[in-house]
Amino acid sequence: MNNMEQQFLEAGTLMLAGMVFVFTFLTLLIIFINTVLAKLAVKFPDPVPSIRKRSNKKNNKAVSGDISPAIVAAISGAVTRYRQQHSQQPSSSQEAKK
Amino acid sequence: MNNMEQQFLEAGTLMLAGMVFVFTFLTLLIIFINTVLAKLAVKFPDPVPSIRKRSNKKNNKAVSGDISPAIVAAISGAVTRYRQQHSQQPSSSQEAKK
Amino acid sequence: MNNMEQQFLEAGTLMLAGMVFVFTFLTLLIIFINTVLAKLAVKFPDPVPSIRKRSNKKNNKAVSGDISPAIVAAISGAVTRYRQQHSQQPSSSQEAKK
Amino acid sequence: MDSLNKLWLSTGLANFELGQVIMMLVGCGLLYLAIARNFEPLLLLPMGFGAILTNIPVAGFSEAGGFLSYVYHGGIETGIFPLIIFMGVGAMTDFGALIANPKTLLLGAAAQTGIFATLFGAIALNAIPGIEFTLKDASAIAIIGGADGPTAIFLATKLAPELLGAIAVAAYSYMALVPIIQPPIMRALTTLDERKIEMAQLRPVTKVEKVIFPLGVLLMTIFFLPAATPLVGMFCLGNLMRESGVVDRLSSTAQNELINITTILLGLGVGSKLSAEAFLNVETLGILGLGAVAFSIGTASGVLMAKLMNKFSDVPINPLIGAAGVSAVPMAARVANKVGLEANPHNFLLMHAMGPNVAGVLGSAVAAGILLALVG
Amino acid sequence: MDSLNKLWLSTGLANFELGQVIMMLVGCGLLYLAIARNFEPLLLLPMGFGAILTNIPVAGFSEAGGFLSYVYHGGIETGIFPLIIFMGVGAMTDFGALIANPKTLLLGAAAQTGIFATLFGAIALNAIPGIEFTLKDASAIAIIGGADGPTAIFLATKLAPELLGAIAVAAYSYMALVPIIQPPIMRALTTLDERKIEMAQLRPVTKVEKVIFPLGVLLMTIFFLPAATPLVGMFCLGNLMRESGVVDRLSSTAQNELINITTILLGLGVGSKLSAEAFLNVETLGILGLGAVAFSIGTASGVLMAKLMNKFSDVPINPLIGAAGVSAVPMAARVANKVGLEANPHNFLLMHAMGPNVAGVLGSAVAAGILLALVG
Amino acid sequence: MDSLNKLWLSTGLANFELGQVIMMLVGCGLLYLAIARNFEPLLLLPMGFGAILTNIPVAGFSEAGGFLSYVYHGGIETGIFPLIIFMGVGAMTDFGALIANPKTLLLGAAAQTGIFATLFGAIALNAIPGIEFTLKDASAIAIIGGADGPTAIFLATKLAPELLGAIAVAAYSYMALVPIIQPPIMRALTTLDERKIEMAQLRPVTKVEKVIFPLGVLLMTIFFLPAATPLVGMFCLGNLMRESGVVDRLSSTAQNELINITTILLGLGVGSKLSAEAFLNVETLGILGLGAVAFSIGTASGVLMAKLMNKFSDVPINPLIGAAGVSAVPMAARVANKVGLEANPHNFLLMHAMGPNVAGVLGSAVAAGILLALVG
Ligand code: NA
Ligand code: NA
Ligand code: NA
Repeated sequence: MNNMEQQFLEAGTLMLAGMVFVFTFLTLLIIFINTVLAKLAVKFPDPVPSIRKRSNKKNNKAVSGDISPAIVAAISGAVTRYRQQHSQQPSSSQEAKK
Repeated sequence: MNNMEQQFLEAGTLMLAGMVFVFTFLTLLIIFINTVLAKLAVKFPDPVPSIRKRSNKKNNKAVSGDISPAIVAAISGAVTRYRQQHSQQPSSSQEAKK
Repeated sequence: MNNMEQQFLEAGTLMLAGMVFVFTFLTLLIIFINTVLAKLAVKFPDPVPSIRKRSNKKNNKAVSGDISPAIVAAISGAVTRYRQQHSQQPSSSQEAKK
Repeated sequence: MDSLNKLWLSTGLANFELGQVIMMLVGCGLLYLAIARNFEPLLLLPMGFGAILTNIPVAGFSEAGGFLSYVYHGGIETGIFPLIIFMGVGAMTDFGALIANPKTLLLGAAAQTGIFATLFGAIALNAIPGIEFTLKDASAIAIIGGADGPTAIFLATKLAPELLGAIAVAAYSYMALVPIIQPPIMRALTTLDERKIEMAQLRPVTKVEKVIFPLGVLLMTIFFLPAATPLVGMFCLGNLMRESGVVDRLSSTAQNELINITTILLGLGVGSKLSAEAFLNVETLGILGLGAVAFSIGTASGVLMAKLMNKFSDVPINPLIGAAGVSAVPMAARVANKVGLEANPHNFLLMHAMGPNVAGVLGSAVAAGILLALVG
Repeated sequence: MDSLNKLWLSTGLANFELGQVIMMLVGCGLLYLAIARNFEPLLLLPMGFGAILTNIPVAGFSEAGGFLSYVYHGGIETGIFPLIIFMGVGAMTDFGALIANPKTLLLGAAAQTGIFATLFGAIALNAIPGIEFTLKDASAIAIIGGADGPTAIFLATKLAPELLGAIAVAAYSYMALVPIIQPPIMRALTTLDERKIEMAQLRPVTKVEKVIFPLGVLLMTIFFLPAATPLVGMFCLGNLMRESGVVDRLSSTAQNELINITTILLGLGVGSKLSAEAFLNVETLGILGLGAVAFSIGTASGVLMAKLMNKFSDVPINPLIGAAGVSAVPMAARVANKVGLEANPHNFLLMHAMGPNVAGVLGSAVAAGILLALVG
Repeated sequence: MDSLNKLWLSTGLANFELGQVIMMLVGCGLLYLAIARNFEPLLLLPMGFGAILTNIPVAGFSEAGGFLSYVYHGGIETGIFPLIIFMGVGAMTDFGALIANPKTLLLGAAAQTGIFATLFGAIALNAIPGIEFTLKDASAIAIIGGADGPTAIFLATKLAPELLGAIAVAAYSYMALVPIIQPPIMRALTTLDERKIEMAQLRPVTKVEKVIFPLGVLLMTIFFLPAATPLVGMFCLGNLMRESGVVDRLSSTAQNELINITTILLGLGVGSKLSAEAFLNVETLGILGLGAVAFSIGTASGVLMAKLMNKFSDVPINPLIGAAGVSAVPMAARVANKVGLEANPHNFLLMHAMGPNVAGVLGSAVAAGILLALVG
C-alpha cells in the first residue's frame, strides 16, 4: 500500500497544481481580453457598412444582369398581389434546397 | 510438361472451388435478403411522407419559392416583352462569373 | 580569391548557358505553336454551336423552360424580398442547416 | 480436397476466437448508437466499423501491412489526425460569445475539475484487484472529463496508447450522453429562480478582437505551457484562418473536406485499437465508470462556479451555462439552453452558453498540456 | 564547353532508350483513348500521363526519391488507394435494385465465370514460349474478368506487382470497350423475343433494409471469406456511410474529394508501372488477349444464366440484364438498357440491370478474396 | 514543490532563447503582412504560423516525432507538396492568351534574366565576410527571380534545404510586393506613347490547341531538359486535366480541395524551417537583397525585350506587358493592366499580359531545370 499512498500523493499534487494552473491561465486570458482586446476594439472598430451600398450589392448579385431594380420592384409587386390571392401553402423552399 | 499438367490441375481445382464458392456465397446473400431484410422491411417500414408536401417541394426546387408555374409563365411573358423593348447589351454576366 | 574567380567563371557560364537555353526552348515553343497548333486549329476547329440551341440549353438548365436565368434571378430576388418582409417567423432554417 | 481444406481453413468460422466475436458485437453496438440513436455518429460510425474490421480473423487489418495498421501508425500514433481535426474545429469555432463575456472563462476552468478529480479516482481504483493504473494511465483516463474527443485521443496516444480504444469509446459515448447526464445534475444544483435568470444581450465583438484572440491564446500557451501548444496551436491556426478573412478557401477546406477525410480515418484508426485483449478487461469497466463520474463532476463544478460568481458580481449569470463548461461543443450549450427554456420560455441561453462551451475546449487543452508536462 | 557538354548529356535526346520511347507512345495512346474517345478517362488520363512521366530518362520519377515512387510505394503497394476508392464507390452505390430483386445476384455470380475461365486460359498460355505465368500471375490476370478496376489493382498488387501495369491497362481498356464487346455477344445468345421481355416494376426498398444490407454482406464475408474483407469491408463502410444518413458530410467527401484525390494519385502510380521491361513483352499481349476472352465469357455466362433462370422461374427475366453481371458499373447496365430498347422501344431495363451490375462488384470482390485465400 | 518546479521548468518562460523570440516576431511579421496587408496570405499565413510553432521551446514541433517534422520530411523534403501545388496551378492556368500570341513567350524568356543575374550576384556576395554561398546555394537563391513560389521551394529543397526558409520568405514577400516594385521600373523604361499602345484583340483559340499545348510543352521538356519534368510535368498534367474536359471532377479537386490542403501543410512545413540558426544571419539579408534585385532585373528585362521586339515586328506590343514575364501570376498581369490604364483609359492589357505571365511560369520552371541539371 505504500506505493498506492505515494500515487495518491502524486495525484493530489497533480490535481492541485493542475487546477491552480488552469484557473490562473484562464484568468490571465480574461485579463488579456479585458485589457488588450478591449483597447483594440476601441481603436479598430469594425467599419460601419453603408446600408444602401450593401443592399444594392445584393440586388446586383441576385439579378445578375441588366434588369433594373425598378423592374424587380414591379414584378415583386405583381407577385405579391398574386400570392396574397392564391397561395396558402407554407413556404418549405428552404428545406427543399437542402 | 509435367509441371504444366499440375498447374492445369491446380487451376481446374481453383476454378471449381471458386465458382462453387461464389455461387454459394451469393445464394446465401439471396436468402439473407429474402429472410432477414424482408422481415425488417415489414417491421420497420419507411415513414410515409404526405404526398401533398412532396409535390410542393418539387415545385419549390424548380422556381425557388411557392409560385406556381402559371405565375412564372405570366411574369416571364411580361419580362420578356420588357426586355425586348429595353435591353440591348448582350448578357455577359455568365462569362464574368467564370 | 582564386576560388571566387572560379565561381564567377562557373556562374558566368551558367548564366550564359541558361539564358541561351531558356530562349531556345521558348523559341521552339513559339515554332510549335505557330506550326503544329496552328495546323490543328485549322484542321479541328471548335464545333460552331448554333446560337439558338445554346441559349435554349442554358435556359433549360436553369428553369427547365424557356425563361432566361436573368429573369429567374430577378423573380427570385423579388420573391425573396417579399418573403423577408412578410413572413414573421424567424428564419431558423439557416441554423438548421448547420 | 487439399484446396477445399485450405478454403475452409481460410474462413472466419474456422478461425474465430471468442474475444473477436465479442469485440465485433461491441463494434455493432457503436454502430447502433451512431445510426439508430444518432450518438456522435461522425466518429462512432467509423470507430465501430473499425472495431469490426480489426477483429476479423485472418484478414489482418491491424497487422503489419494491413490497412488499419497504416492508418493507426501513420495518423494516430504520430498525432497528425487529432491535430488536423483540432485545426478544423478551430476553424469552425466562433469565440465571439467568449470575448463578449470573458468571465465565462472561469466556468470553463471550473469544469476541468472533472478531469483532475477523475485522475484521483483512477488511482483509487487501483485498490480493485485486476486494475493497475499507472499515473500515465490515470492521466489519459482523466482527460475523458474534458469532453473533447481529439484532445482525449491525442493525450491517450501519448500517455497510454494501450487504453486508447476504451478511452475514445468512453469519451465519445459520454459526449453523446450529455443531454441525459447533465440535466438532472443541473436541476439538482439550482433553484427555479436561478434557472429563470435572463442574461443581458452580448456586446458586439469586432473583427480585430477576433483575429487577435487566437494569437493571444497561443502566446500565453507558449509562455506558460508549451506542452499544450500542439493542441492549442493547431486550434488557434484554424481559428486564425477563419477570422482573418484572407484565406477563406483554406478555412473552408479545413472545416469541410480535410476534417471529413481525417475524421473517417481517425475513427477507423481508433476503432482498430478495440481489440479483445485491450478492451475486454476490468480496466475498461473502470474507465467507463470514471468517465461518467468525470462528466458529472465537471458539470456540477461549472454550475457551482456560476453560482459562486453570482455572489461576487452585479451582472447576474444563469448558473445553467456553467454546465456548458465541460465543452462537448455544441451539445452542452444546447442542453443549457433547453433546461433554461423549461424554467422560463423567454430565456434564450444558447449564445451565452457558447462562451463557457468554447472556454471548456481551451480549458481541457490546457489541462492536457499540464498532464503532458508533468506526467508525460 | 564542359557546361555545354553537361547540358547536352542531361537532355532527353542524349539518353533515350527505344523502350522508353515506345512506352511514352503507349502513354499517349492511353491519353488519346481517354480524351478523344472518352474511354474511362478518370483513370486512363492520369495513368497514361504516369506512363509518360515514368519513362522520361534522367528525371527518375520512379526511382528512389522520385515523385511517382512515393505515390506507388505509399499508396498502391500498401493497398491504401484501391481501398479508399472502393470505399468511395461503396458510398456511390445504391443497392436498392439488388435488394428489390435479389435473384439478380445469381447473374452477378454467373458472370464471374469470366474470371475463373481466364485463370485456366492464363495457365494454358504457358504453352507459348516466352510466357511463363505462375498461378499467382494467372490469378492476377484472371481478375480482369471481374471488370472492376480497384479490385484488379488491389489483387495484382498483392499477387503479381510486376504485371500491375498491363493488368490495369487491360482492365480499364476493356471496361471502356464494354459497349463494343458486349452487344454482339448479347444478341447472338438471345432471341428477339427474349430481348423484348419487359420486367415488372421493382418494389420499393426501405431505408432499414439498405442500412442492414452492407452489414449483412460484411458479416457473411467475415464468416466465409475473411480474405475478401479488405475490399468488401471498405466497400460496405462506404455504403453504410451513404445509407445510414447520419454522416452525410463524410459520405459526400468519400464520394467526391477523397475519391478524386485518390484517383489522380492511383492513376499516376499505376501508370508508373508501365515501364518498358514490364510492359513490352509477349506476356502483355497474352494479358490483353485473356482480358478480351474474360469479358466475353463473363458476358455470355451472365446472359445464359438469365436464360436458365427463366426456365425455373415464373417471373420472367430479360436475359440482357445478365450481361450487366460483369460489373463495369454503370456502363454494362446502360448497354443492357440500350440493347433492350433496340428490340422493344418501351423496354427500360436500366434499373433492372443495376441489380446484376452491383452484384457483379460483390461477386468479383468475393472472387478476388478466394484467389487471395488460395493462391496468395 | 518538486511538481511546481517541474511545472516551472516546463514553461516557455524558463526555456526561451533569444533567437526563438526573434523568430517568433518574424513569424508575427509574416502574419501581419498576410492578414493586415493581404500579402500572399494563402502561403504567408500558414508560413508565419509555422515559424511561430517551430520556435516554441519544449514543444518540439520540428524535432523527431513533432507534427511539423512529419509535414516537412513527408511533404516538402520529398518534393510532393510543391509538385501537387504545381499540378493545381496548372489546372487553374488558361494558356489561351499565350497560344493566341505566342511571341509573348519571348517576354517570359527575357524576364528570366532576373534569375541568372541573381546567380551572379549571389556569388559576388561571397566577397562579404560571413557570406559563403556555394554554387548550389546561389542557384537556389537565384530562383527567387522566377517569382514562382512552388518552383522556388522545390529547387531550394533540392539544392540548399538549409536556406529554404529565407528563400521562401523572400520569394513570397516579393511576389506580394510586385505592385510596388514593378510600376516605377516600368514607367522609367517606357515613354508615355509606348504605354499608350493598344493591342489587337486576341484570336480565339480552339479546344484542340489547348489540349495539345501542355502535351507539346511536356514533350519538348522531355527532349531538351528532363530535369525540369517534375515541375513542368505536373503542371502540364494539371493543365491537361483542365483542358481535356473529360475529367472535370479531378480538375476541380486539383484546383480546390487538394491544393488547399497542400497549401496549408506546405506553408506550415516551410515555416518550420524558419529557425533562428537558419534565418538569423547575414546570409538572409543577402538573400532578401538579391531577391529585390532579381525582381527588378526581371521586370526591366521583360520591358526592354518588348521594346526590342517592337523594332522588328509590325504588330505593336505594349512594352508594359513585358513586365508580366516575371510570372507572379496573376498579380504582375494586373499591374501591367493598371499601369496601362493610367496612360490610356481605354487600354485594357490584362488578357495580353496573361501571355507573358504564364510564359514566365514555364520560363522559370525551365530555368529551375537547367540549374538542377548543371548544378544539382
Ligand atoms: Na473541455
Ligand atoms: Na465484377
Ligand atoms: Na517566372
